[in-house]
Amino acid sequence: MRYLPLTGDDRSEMLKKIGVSSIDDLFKDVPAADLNPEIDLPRHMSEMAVERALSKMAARNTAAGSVPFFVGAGAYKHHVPATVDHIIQRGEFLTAYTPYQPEIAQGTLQAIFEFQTQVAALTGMDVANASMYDGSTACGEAVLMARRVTRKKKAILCGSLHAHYARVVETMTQYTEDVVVTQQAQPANPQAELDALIDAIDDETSCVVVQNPGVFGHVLDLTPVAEKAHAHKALLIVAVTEVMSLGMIKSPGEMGADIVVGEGQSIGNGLMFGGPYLGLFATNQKYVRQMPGRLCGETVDSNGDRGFVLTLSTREQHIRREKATSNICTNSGLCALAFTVHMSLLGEKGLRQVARVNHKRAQDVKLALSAISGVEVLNSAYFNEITVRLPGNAADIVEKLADKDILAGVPASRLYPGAGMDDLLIIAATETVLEDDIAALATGLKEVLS
Amino acid sequence: MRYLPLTGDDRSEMLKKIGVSSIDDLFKDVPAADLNPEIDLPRHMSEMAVERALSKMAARNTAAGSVPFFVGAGAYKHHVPATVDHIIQRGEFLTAYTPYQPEIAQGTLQAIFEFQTQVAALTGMDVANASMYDGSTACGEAVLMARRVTRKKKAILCGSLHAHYARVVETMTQYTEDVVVTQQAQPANPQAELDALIDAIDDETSCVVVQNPGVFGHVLDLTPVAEKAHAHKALLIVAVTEVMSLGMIKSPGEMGADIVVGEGQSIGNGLMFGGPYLGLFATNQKYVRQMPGRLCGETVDSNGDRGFVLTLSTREQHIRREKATSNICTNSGLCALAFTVHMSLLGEKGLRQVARVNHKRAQDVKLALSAISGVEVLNSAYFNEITVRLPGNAADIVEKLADKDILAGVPASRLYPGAGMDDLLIIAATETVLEDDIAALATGLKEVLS
Amino acid sequence: LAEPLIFEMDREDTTGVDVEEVGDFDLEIAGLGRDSKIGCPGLPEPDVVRHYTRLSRKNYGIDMGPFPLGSCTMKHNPRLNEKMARLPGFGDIHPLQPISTVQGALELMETLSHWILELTGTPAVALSPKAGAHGELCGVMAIRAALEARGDAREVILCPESAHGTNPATAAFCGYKVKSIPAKDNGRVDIEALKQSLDDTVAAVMVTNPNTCGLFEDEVREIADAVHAAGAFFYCDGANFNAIVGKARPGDLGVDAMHLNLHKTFSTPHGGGGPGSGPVVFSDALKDYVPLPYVVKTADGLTLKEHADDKDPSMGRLVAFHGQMGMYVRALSYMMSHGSDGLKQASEDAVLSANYILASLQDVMTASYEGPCMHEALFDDRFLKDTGVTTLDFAKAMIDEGYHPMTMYFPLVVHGAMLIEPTESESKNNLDQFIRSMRGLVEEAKSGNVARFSGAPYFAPMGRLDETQAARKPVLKYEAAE
Amino acid sequence: LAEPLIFEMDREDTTGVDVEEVGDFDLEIAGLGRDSKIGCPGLPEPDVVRHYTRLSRKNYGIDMGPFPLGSCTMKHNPRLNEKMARLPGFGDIHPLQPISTVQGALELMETLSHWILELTGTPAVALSPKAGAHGELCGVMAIRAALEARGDAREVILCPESAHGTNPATAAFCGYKVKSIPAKDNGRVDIEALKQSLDDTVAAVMVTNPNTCGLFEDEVREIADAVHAAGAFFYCDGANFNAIVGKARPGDLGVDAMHLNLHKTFSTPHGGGGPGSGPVVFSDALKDYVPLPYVVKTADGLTLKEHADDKDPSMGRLVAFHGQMGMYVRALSYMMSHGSDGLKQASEDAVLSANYILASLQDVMTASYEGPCMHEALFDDRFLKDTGVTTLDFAKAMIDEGYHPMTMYFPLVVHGAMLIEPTESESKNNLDQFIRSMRGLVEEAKSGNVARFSGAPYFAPMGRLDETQAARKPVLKYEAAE
Repeated sequence: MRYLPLTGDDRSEMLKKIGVSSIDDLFKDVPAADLNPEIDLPRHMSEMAVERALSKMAARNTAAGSVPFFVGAGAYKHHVPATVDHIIQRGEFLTAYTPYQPEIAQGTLQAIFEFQTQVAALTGMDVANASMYDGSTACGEAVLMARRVTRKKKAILCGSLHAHYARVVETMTQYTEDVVVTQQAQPANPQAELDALIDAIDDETSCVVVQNPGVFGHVLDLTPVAEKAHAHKALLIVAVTEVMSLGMIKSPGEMGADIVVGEGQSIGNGLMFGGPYLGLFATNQKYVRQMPGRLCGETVDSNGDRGFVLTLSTREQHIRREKATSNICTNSGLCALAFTVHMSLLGEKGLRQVARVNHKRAQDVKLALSAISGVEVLNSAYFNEITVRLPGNAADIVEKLADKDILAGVPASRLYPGAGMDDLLIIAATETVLEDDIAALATGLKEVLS
Repeated sequence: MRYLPLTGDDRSEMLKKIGVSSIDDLFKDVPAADLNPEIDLPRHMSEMAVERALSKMAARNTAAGSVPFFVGAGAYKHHVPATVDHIIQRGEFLTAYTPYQPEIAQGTLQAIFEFQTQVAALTGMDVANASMYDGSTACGEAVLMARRVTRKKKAILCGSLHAHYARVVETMTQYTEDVVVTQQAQPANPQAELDALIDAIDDETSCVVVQNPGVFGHVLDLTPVAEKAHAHKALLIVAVTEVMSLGMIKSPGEMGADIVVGEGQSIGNGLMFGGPYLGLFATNQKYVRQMPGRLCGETVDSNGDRGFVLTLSTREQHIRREKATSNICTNSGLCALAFTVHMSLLGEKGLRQVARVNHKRAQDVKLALSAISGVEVLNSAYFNEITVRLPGNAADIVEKLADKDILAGVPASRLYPGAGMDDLLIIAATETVLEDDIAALATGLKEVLS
Repeated sequence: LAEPLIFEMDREDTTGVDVEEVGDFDLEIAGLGRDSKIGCPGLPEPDVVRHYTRLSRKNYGIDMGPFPLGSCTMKHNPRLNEKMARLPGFGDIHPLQPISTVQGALELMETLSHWILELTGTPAVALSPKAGAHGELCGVMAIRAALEARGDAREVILCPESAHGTNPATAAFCGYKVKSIPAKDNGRVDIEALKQSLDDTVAAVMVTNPNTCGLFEDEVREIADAVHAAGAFFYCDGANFNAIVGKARPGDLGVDAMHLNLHKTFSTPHGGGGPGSGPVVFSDALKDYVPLPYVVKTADGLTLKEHADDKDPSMGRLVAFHGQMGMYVRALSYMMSHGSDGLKQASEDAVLSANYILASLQDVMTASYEGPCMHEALFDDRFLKDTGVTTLDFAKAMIDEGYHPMTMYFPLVVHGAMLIEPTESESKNNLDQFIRSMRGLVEEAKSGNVARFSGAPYFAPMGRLDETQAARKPVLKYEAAE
Repeated sequence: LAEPLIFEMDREDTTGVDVEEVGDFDLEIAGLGRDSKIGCPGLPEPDVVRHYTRLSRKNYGIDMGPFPLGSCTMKHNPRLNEKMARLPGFGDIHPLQPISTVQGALELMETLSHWILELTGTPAVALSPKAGAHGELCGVMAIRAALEARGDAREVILCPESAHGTNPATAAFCGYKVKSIPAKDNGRVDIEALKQSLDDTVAAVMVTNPNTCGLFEDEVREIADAVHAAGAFFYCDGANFNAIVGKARPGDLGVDAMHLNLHKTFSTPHGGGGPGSGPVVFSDALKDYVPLPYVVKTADGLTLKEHADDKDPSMGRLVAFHGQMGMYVRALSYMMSHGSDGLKQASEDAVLSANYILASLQDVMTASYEGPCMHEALFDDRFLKDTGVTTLDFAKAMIDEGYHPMTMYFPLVVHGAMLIEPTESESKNNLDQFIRSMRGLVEEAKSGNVARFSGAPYFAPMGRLDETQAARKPVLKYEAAE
């Protein structure tokens, strides 16, 4: 029992001091029939044995770094500098609590303040919060916030919003007053999809949610959406699932967004089979008191020195209870720290450079696949992800390529089953993709198709 | 150039302040013809590219943890708790210098003081130093120290001293006044070997060096050696290459050793292809001023509080120069810290338990191999390592088993080429060996022999 | 020493990464390039390492000393768990990889589920909620889905006054009104009052057990029976499940849904505010409504059910992917390390330690309720009456003694609450030292040494921070001086 | 706060590890069981983590701030290198595994050798020495072996007075007498005096270049020529090679042997006193005497030559295995990261920064020699004359300014030496702050504020420690009070 410091003698002495004769005297409030149930689980194991058992499970998975890898659609394999993991593993960060005692939590608090500033800058917005669970729940919170701000109920989701995000928004609003309208995706015609969205905006609309780049990889100018939305006193919510794109593509803020939500995993955080990830949430100054989530602000201490504290907590559940802006409590603190450390290494210069490499790799993939007969690339404007139409069932083809140790992307049908997209494959290419990987993908695909 | 903080502008400003016009003005003392040579090496690489290149090399090696593994003979695969690596990677330990400024190095110093105490306790000696490079060089230093203490020159090395240790002692003494006599190894007759050693001790002898357990795995009572040595005013130096054995076998101190040297790798440190490792060096109080290496001692600070400093440095080269007890400067600080943290987790109780598992695994191996026809086990008393005589060339057999992904041990001929030991195999079994591994070894060996 | 913000260390156009050269090429981004300045500094690696190392040293974590924060359960975080979560086979796999390439990941989720079900005595678990509050949301949504399925959504959820703030917030999220249940003098739910509130408008009762006063609801089975008799569901906030793991199973006690906080119960690190992970267990009555996705066994191995079909009553998808895999690995690593015997022992030690503190301090501090308590000991500020020292002051003075303060002003049911949770991770020596420190502080407070408290902390990286100023005119990001 | 020793936290019979059960069985150890108490406490994991975390916080490391320790070269330690050294393919391989199973390890050693040879301009390198002083030993042994091979062992090694202590200690180790070479007023070797000492009793001249005064020996080629003309060898202490990597190659300058300190030059961490790694490069005249083992290319791949055969003049084996593999990986990772361009830039930046400090402080502190200097700036204590402040005091006061002190009282050739080496890892902002702090201290010293110095440090984890008491009656381990 390597984690338990009390010895048998300690326990006896302590029971004596308490004045009871056995440990179960302390559990006397538990119904006697229910106390000390039979638990059919293994007994304690040595560290070595645990390591061995878990390593065996891990070995049954194909690590992204071990194969040519093109899977994206909302989570991206990027190179994270070793420094990042070193910093977040420092016990002072790793084993700290939510910084409710600011005098001994300035490390966490200042890092959050830096995070908020970075996220605001990246998204082109005034203010950002200290993080949410992930991009999808942040998106749901944004829809709820839009209702609080506009006092209207109809939320319109664009067709190219990541299917999982749309489903999460639907789930989160199923027992609220919101009415969510999800538009049809048009992978081959992004402009038509956007036009349909603009047409749908009316005076009842609380918000429109648009993803950029869209789930099929298209990059679009959202300024017209913002204009129409604002004309109808609706908010434009922009979702960014690939935050690395903000190093190349005009920011949502510059396109007129009122709320920006995003998945921050790409910066500082690994793939981790989908979590923990990092929800980004930014908005304009005037809406700050309607924001969900934790906020850190600047103040001074008793000596007049600058310091940081959690603030505006009257929005939050632990003060406001059922009237809170959200029920969120724990967020993604350590993931946000990883983001901040990685972002502090990258800076604007590094981010722009990495973004360029991403875009170049995607161009290389586009070029390589366009040359294969029967394969059609649907994207003209994109960042690091494209969608191709294959002459066959994309899911089957992906499976066959996986047998060749090539992870080729996400079949659109995995996100949109039964939507007539069985021949579409979403392919991401980040800076971790090598020329050899692209060649392997092209060759493998040719083989599978022939 | 991610590690270089100066920018082009910084450099210009600094040159200006210095009052020179170009960087090469600062290198004017370098002969002009030799300045700025053509260097035919690659230019700088991204972190990702370096990681990829090195990982590729690493993948060409067979990691011990990935196969049934029985290789020992001076370096042992043990399970090191994750806590150990976490602690030694803290920047405050990792990036500190030798603790010459004790006011800001108490972390390192107190850990060394704990290390010295642990090593003294484990070896059964009065005092230990702050570590040497490794077991073999510590052994060489012990021989030199014995000459300083006894003012005699003849050092006798027992036949079962690890061949590499014997070679290192010979190298280290080739230009000193020492005369080193290395005895013949008798793998099948350890007692005869020990008797020969005892016989060899005479009045000219400065020291005898005995390894326990010996390189072939035999555990011996060294008390008679100590008695004979002391009768002739010679010192008994005991080398321990498997420090885990001290959790089960009577300590060298208890057997009468005057100096104990050891390889501390087994506790806290990984295999790492042979280094960095950790030389242990312990002796009796009366010889402390003849010890090589760094020592940490207790003292008080200006407030009277207990603290620790490096001490008795008048033995050392940076003070004493050519009259120093050794030329050693840098030692194995971080490896010693790893040892101390692991030892603090183990404690006497854990150490004894792990030692028992080691011994049990070795017994299991002995049993499994004894059952194979033609295989003879040479050991009756041993700790976690045995030597077997095979019906064939051990090196060839090891190679064939390696092809089956079984690393079966060290052929004695690799240590003692041309010594008529071609059929001997040294096999170690630690707590990391599973029943399945032993079965695989036995089955594999049977197949190879048939 | 003050540490500047990275923005104040900014030098134009530097970066702490090296990036592959790709040369010149035409962008295919429809002219939507980001031309304006972003405004994020990039610092060379040495500066970044130092900056965050120095910042970290202004934090207090479990690794530095006792962290007796009641209801938050700051226990030891084994490094083994961190190492396991970083195995490439867990850390470097994508949520949308082909299912055939992630069989080990599904096996891990399945194994974790098995442990959770066995420890809670329930038939189903949803792993995907991202944190405790998210788990509550999942639980209450399942309740509402089940009620709607029988055409009976109801309107009200009952909560004790001592509930965590997330409980009413969650209820509101699901469209329910919240009504309070009063407590008895002994700090437990007043079951008679509860029964009177239970009618056919009540969807569920949410009770934390052990409750936020650190007490076990001894009438839990009666509560469950009454709730069920009224056609409502019994939601248990599992924030304090760590006190009874291996000792009692919520499923046996009549609970319909309960979330677990893997960080509180199974030692995944708090990380300065997350990430958490909040799996929810369900009774038979609710198990059909679990969210997507979930692991399903097939003849070919394990697979993920990711989409609802027509007859699937699932509440839908709660998060983009499959939840907090990184936390699953850590929690399972912890569970396997402890085993059934160790988990039970941990609960016992946590409860023992809390009672030891209660017994050792109740003569000088005012215990709010009679013991035995569970894993945390609740005091209120009656012992500070007329000293001029508040609970806040007392907490800040603990910082000067080398401790993180206990939880203060929560639960709201007692005045100036001080909720102390030692956890099972403290040695008796640590507990004794803590007790001595607390007794010393009490003595100081009673002896009139107000300054020691009102000015505290004196020995922290910063003096007491002005939270009012922060809220009055919020400065939420760095703005360069004009 | 005082941190107890683990021995003072001892509880009988506890441990922080769990071990497989093996049941009862008979030991086969000839009755040589360890029956007596060993006396090492084992603490539960939470206690161990805290103890060493707290201890670490009493240390100062590069990660915390500038560490201008002259001659020690405390530069940034990239975490990438730590990560690479821990790849199982490097960290978890045994030195005596079959050669066929460690081809990648040999490739790494071969690649590292290639980089070293290219950077030093020499034809051979011995990787195995465990640290700089060990490398010196290797180098001088090769010299002696070469001399003996021609029947001419000689007796004397010449060293400048400013040499590191390891130089004379090493010479003595190889049976040589040490004679001093005087220095000129400009801090370099007096070549005329050297020539006069050079006769057929001289085995070698050991010179550090750049030397320990931080100056490049401008007459290095003349020294080499004179040494060679006398039939002796030119050993170069490469401790300061970091100043000239990519700028000049020792092989081109006539050096016969030189060790490298991988930690000083290629950023393997100092670790509070090691491990180091001290590869030695050799000229053609010495390369046959390299120690065993070394990597050899064969048709089947790489192999290790581990044993001498009759005609092999190798000096023999210096260490049990193949040297500091862990350090090789780190150093190569650093070299590849920098590349040829980055390594040269690093040298230039180190020299530039030292000269910037020299230029910025020489008006208030006394520079021992005229610049330009190389990678470190040497001052002496003349500027403290009549202030009552010593070099030691000054150094301790730097601690209160947030710095690790510079090297003091070394080299011995100037009085009260202060040797400042900023390295290439400091930003200009850091350098400017350092200069301001130093100027401030000088001003304080000159203004007569002696107490600020003589009592320093005031803001360190401990006050000034009494080294005399420690040496007078050495307490070298913990002994329980009787």
